[in-house]
Amino acid sequence: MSNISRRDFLRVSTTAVAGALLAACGAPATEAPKVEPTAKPAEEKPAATATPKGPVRPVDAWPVGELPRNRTLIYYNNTPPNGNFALWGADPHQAGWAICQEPAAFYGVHGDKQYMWLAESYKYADDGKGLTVVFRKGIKWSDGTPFTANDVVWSMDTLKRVDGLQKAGNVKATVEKAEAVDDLTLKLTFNQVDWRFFFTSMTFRFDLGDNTLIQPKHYWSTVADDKLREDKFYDPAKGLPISTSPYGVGVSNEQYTNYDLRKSWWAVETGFVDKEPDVWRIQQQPFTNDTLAAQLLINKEIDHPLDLRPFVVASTLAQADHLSTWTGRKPPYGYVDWWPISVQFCTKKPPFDNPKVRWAVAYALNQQAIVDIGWSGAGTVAMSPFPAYPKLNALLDQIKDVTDKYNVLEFNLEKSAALMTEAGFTKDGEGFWVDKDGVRPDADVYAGVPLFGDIAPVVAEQLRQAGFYSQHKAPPDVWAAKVDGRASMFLFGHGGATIDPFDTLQLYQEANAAPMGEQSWGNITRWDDPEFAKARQEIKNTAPDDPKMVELFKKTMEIWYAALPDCPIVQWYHRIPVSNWYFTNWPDETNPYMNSALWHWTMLQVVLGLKATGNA
Amino acid sequence: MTLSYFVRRVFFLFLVVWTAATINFVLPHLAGRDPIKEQMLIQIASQGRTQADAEAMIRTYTRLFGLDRPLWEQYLTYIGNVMRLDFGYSINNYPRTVMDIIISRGRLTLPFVVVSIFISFTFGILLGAFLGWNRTPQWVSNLVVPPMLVLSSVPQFLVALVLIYFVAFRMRLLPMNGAYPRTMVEDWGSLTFWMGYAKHAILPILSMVLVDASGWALGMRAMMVTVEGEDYATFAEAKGLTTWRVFFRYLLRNALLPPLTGLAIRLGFIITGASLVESFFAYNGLGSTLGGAIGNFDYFLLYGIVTIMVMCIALATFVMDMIYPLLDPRISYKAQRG
Amino acid sequence: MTGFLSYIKRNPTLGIGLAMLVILVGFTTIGRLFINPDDAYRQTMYMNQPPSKEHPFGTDAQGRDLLTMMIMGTGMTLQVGAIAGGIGLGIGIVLGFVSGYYGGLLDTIITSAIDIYMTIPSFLILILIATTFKNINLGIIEMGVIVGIVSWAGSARAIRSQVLTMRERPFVMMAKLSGMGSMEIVMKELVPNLLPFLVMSLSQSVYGGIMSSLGLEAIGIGSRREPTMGMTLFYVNYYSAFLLGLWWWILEPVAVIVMTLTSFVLISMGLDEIANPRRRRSL
Amino acid sequence: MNQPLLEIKDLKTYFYVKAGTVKAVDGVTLNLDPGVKMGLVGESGSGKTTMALAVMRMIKPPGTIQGKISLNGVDLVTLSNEEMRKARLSQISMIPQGAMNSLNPVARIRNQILDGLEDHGVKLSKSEANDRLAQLLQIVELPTKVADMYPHELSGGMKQRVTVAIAISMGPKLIIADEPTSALDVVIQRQVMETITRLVRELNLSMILIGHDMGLMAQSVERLAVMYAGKLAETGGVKEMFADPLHPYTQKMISSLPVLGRRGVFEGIQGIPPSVINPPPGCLFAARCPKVIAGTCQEISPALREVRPGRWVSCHLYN
Repeated sequence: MSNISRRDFLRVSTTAVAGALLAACGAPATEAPKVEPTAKPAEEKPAATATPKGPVRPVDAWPVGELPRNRTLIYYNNTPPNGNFALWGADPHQAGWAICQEPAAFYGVHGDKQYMWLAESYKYADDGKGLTVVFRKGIKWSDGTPFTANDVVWSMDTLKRVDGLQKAGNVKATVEKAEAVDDLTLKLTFNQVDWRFFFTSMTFRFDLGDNTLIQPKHYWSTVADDKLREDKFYDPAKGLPISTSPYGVGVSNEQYTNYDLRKSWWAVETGFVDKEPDVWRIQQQPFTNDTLAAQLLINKEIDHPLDLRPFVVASTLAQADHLSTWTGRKPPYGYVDWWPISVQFCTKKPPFDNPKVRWAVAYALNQQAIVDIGWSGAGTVAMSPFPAYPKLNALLDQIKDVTDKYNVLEFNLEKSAALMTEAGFTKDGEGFWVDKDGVRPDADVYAGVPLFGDIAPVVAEQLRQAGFYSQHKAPPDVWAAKVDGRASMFLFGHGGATIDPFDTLQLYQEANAAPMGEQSWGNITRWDDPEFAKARQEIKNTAPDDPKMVELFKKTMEIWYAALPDCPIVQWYHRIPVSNWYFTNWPDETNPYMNSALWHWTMLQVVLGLKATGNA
Repeated sequence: MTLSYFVRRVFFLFLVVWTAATINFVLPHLAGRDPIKEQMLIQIASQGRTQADAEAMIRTYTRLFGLDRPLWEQYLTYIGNVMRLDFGYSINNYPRTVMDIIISRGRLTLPFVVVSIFISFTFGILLGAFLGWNRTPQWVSNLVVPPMLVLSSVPQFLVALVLIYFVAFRMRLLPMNGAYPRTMVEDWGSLTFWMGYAKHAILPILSMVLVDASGWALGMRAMMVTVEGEDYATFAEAKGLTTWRVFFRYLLRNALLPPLTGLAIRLGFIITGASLVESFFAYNGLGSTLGGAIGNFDYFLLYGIVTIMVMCIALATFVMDMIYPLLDPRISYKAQRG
Repeated sequence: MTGFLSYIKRNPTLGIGLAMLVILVGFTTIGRLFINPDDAYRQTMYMNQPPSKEHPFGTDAQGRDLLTMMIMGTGMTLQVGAIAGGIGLGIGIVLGFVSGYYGGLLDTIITSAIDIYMTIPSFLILILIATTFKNINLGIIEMGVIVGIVSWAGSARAIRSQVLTMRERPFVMMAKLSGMGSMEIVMKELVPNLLPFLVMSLSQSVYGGIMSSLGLEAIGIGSRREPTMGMTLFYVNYYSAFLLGLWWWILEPVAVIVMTLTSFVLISMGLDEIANPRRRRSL
Repeated sequence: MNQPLLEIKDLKTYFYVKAGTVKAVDGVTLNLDPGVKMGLVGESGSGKTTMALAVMRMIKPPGTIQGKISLNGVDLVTLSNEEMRKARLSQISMIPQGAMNSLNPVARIRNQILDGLEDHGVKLSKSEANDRLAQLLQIVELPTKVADMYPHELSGGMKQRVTVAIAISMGPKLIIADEPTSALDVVIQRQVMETITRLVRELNLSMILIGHDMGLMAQSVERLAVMYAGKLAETGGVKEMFADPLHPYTQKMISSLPVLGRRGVFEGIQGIPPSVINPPPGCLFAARCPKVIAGTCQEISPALREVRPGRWVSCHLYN
């Protein structure tokens, strides 16, 4: 039941992107298109709809009737949308119907691949205060209406015009004006310098971001502004939801939602993709618990669950040969997500307003033991707030002197005790730290249900061993506890950074560091440092590949580490056993064309990569 | 049946619903929570908004959900809405309404819960009556009662786990999950659909019945012993009546009355119990929705489900009140039940 | 003592129930002398170990020693039950006596309240309370108090009906005629005569309290740290112990739960024979 | 008068419980001639009711019945369960003790009367059934409309009349009335008792009347049997017994009555009746007996013997 809230916690973590500015790096991104397994240059083929290659689809009508199991991909997600594909009111993030959305581009970090998709190319204005995107020819909405740059303009205008819509932040903050130069060319004018807009707002990567979902103007312009939020965007008879995606929604109810291959898809018609996907139907079923998911995987009844606990993955793999994970059949069974976990402090609340106390906590934590006990060793520790991705690792390698000096991985109870004594604490009869009034400071570790169920108890116990009167807490209102500042310490992930540290640093926005008594949701740690803010601002104005970047990064991180608003513990892993029985070529560490989570925005790329085995 | 009895019971029915609705309304205010704000916080954080932007969004939704008006006005509107079965929107599933969710999931749960109650009650009552009967050899009781004692205190979800593991996962006799085959579309007019639904309901029903029937049986057994000590039981035997007539008409018939009064109240326990069982069978019904609403803290959905359940129970109690005097002539429609 | 023993001989149900309770209490109190309570919390690298010499009950997925957890948790679960049962019965006694003895308008009000309260499932109210109130530190005591507060209706109703029948008995009439005050009659005449019944109600309330707390904890509403039986079950479920084949981790809390609940059922049944002479099997 | 209607020989009803053997009825021998009304008296716990249940063969495990109970020459102890069931109501019937609770609270009087008939093979059409009901109710002086009422709508006396109607509905030869009026108030007691005695006389039934109201006995029965601690102390004609009680227990009992022959309830004798769980050897009355023969009474259990025609007594005084 509470796996849903696990998703909620995941989705929270992208706080970064709001006002990203300046970067001298328009160029690397535009060079990026590479040869991908599924996409081919458009010019090689004539636009042919009549003669599809490969197996002939047994359907003339759409939505389709019953289909063979070996052409149906069954995956677990949260409760299916139940005929509710509302875009503007509800948050479609991780709702499982990302398959119905196509972005300007996709990005897969593990293979460092960018897939230009609806967009063919983009170019930032020389001063960074504008962006021109050119879309492909021949793109059609599922109802046959041609897709044009006007659809994008309408989508962005709507986000700016109507209050309270989902995913409006970036556009509202940055876009001054969106206009269609011609049917295929979008010209954006920014009110500030922003070299990252295409990546943060038009590229699907992970489940991150404030992406603008490009919507059919011809449908939505018939809906009044104040009715936008309530529109469920679902009616199979009318072909809703309309999208450019190869999959439409067949049946959607309480028990499952079928995404069926449509009769035609612009990418095959134009030859951009050489053949139709092997997957004819994607069925989304509700995820309820790990045990059931594992048993269904073993019995080949589903192909892809949500991520599972390490013990469960190991046991599941041992019971079935047709299953594999990102790392094959070996630990850690998964890939690093963008969401490294920290013990985060409420830095405006005593005693954690004192950096010495925060460092005392850091020395009291034994990260490796957390991985070993919580995950039976199937994972890795985190020594920084950044996910262990190549470009970020490279950057961290260059500031080794800083990370060595401030080694959060060091487990040293003496140092911890010394710092606590310096901060004016003494131990009471039971061996717990007390302040000068003899009061044990509140050191409860708040952690969400049930995502941190395996590591939070370990963290709390380690703190107790070091004399902090701590206990793992997972109340239903854990979120409010953090935001209100009731929680002194809480486990949470952070980031958003994938190719450039800025998105993570952006979390510690001084504007969002509300004082105690106010709710603080942007910057939950409430940490605020003028020096840091200045340094971050400089990073904002610097391109990621600028040689200056390393120096700036070093300066920023030195401040961050000294203050330690949160103490990194572990990298976050998605451990997803997948079934190779009906479909193979799942992305994994040897073939990392995309991260394999189907509940992410990048779901379409994974599905396009799958190959049917024909097994009965 | 006198009119005043009927009126009194109807009044009581409304009193119960009103109380439950008021508790629902008062609790969050007592706790000083702002459901919209809390829920929006979670959603807003993923959008990377500025504080001002987020506040604007909260304002929009607060207005949408009507939380910006004075308290008494909110309360009156709320009670009015409850009476019209309108619980507003589910925060998590916006723009789906709470009632829409309750109806579409409830219709999957209802047959399965009703059948569970019916089977556990019938089976438990008969078994309990049989065990409590003085003609049943003592060894039968000695053999059956201890396992029942155990079963009645085992958590239902463990029974569900065991059943799933052996019957569905290992032996593959019955489906593991879902409310009906995923190749079917919900169609209550079709026999094939009913068959599929029934097949999927067997294990969930079984895991509830095993635990629940044991409880009924233990209670009924004690009632039987009491009834057997009554003079009319002795006299019935002295009348030379056939064994079965004594058993059904004189003993069981009388021992049945107290459990029957508990049947309506039991409805509530069953649905809450169903919430875990449903989630173990990935049965997307009302029970697991209740669980989800707790986990997600979807206030309006949570309170909507609670109110609807209380209404169902109150309604069931009302029906029982109407029927009960027919079953027990000592209770007349005129007298207040004590 | 011998009288007690010979009574137990005639009422084996009560005897077995009490014996089971004594075993449980002994397990948790005497057991504490042999273990280090910290082992119930301390995580080690010895995870998912089947029973062995070092860990006679095995360990759980966090490497905690299950023997210690069981010893500590049994006490905690009993404690929750005792607190909840005590509070529930306390409220029940006050309302039941007031309503049954004084009657009149007060009785009508209390009876209606009981009826309404019984119709609203207490488990739902529990969920509402536990999820609504901010920052409740759901420790053992808080859990007991919350569960106790919502579970008075059953005992209030039962006590009321007992008091009603008692009120008509000749000795109460006599007491009234001899000029005893209401409070005096309640304390000197009614309570002693209802004592077996009250003890039985207590046993039932404790049973109900444990049952409700288990229900809440099994869905994760409770103290995450304390190894109560409900929380242990929560983790059993969370770590998919069943799938992993960690039978000891499942069997132990279930055994304790079954034993605890069964003991209270048996005690209630046994006490019922004293409180309700009609139920005694006639010779 | 050669063949007794009911012949009880050495009847033992023992309950084997954990604490030991409860000898509720221990070696009772008794004859009852057709048309004779016999009173069965004794303190509470002396085994009167148990004996009545034993005669009806309604003793449940762990109780056992040994000995011989023959009714019209048929040994009831050896009958099959089904035969015994049929014998109840049609051969022997019972007027139960608790008038208030002896009727099934959830069934109409009509059904409670007809159930007995139906289960003894009497098939009646609706109008026949109505006639039969009216007739039976009339005999016990109840209005016909009672048939369609529920027990809780009747007074105690009316309920007891219904049980009487049920008891005679199959025309039995023997009626066992177990303190039939004990739960009623005095005026009603008398009316009901009059009805019962009238019916027994009119229908020429035999009756065993259990009770401890000696005055009632004096008025209603011809013979009297006194039970003490599961054993028969003395039997004989009621007048003889009152005039010349033989057994010391009977003597004490009769002398303790306030006014002989008038309404008076025998409340027992000083001292405690002995426990019938694992009783000691010897006469069980010995401890309370004023005429105890030291050495003998405590050692040897006195046998029941006929000391003069129709007078049986079990006491060492009359050896």
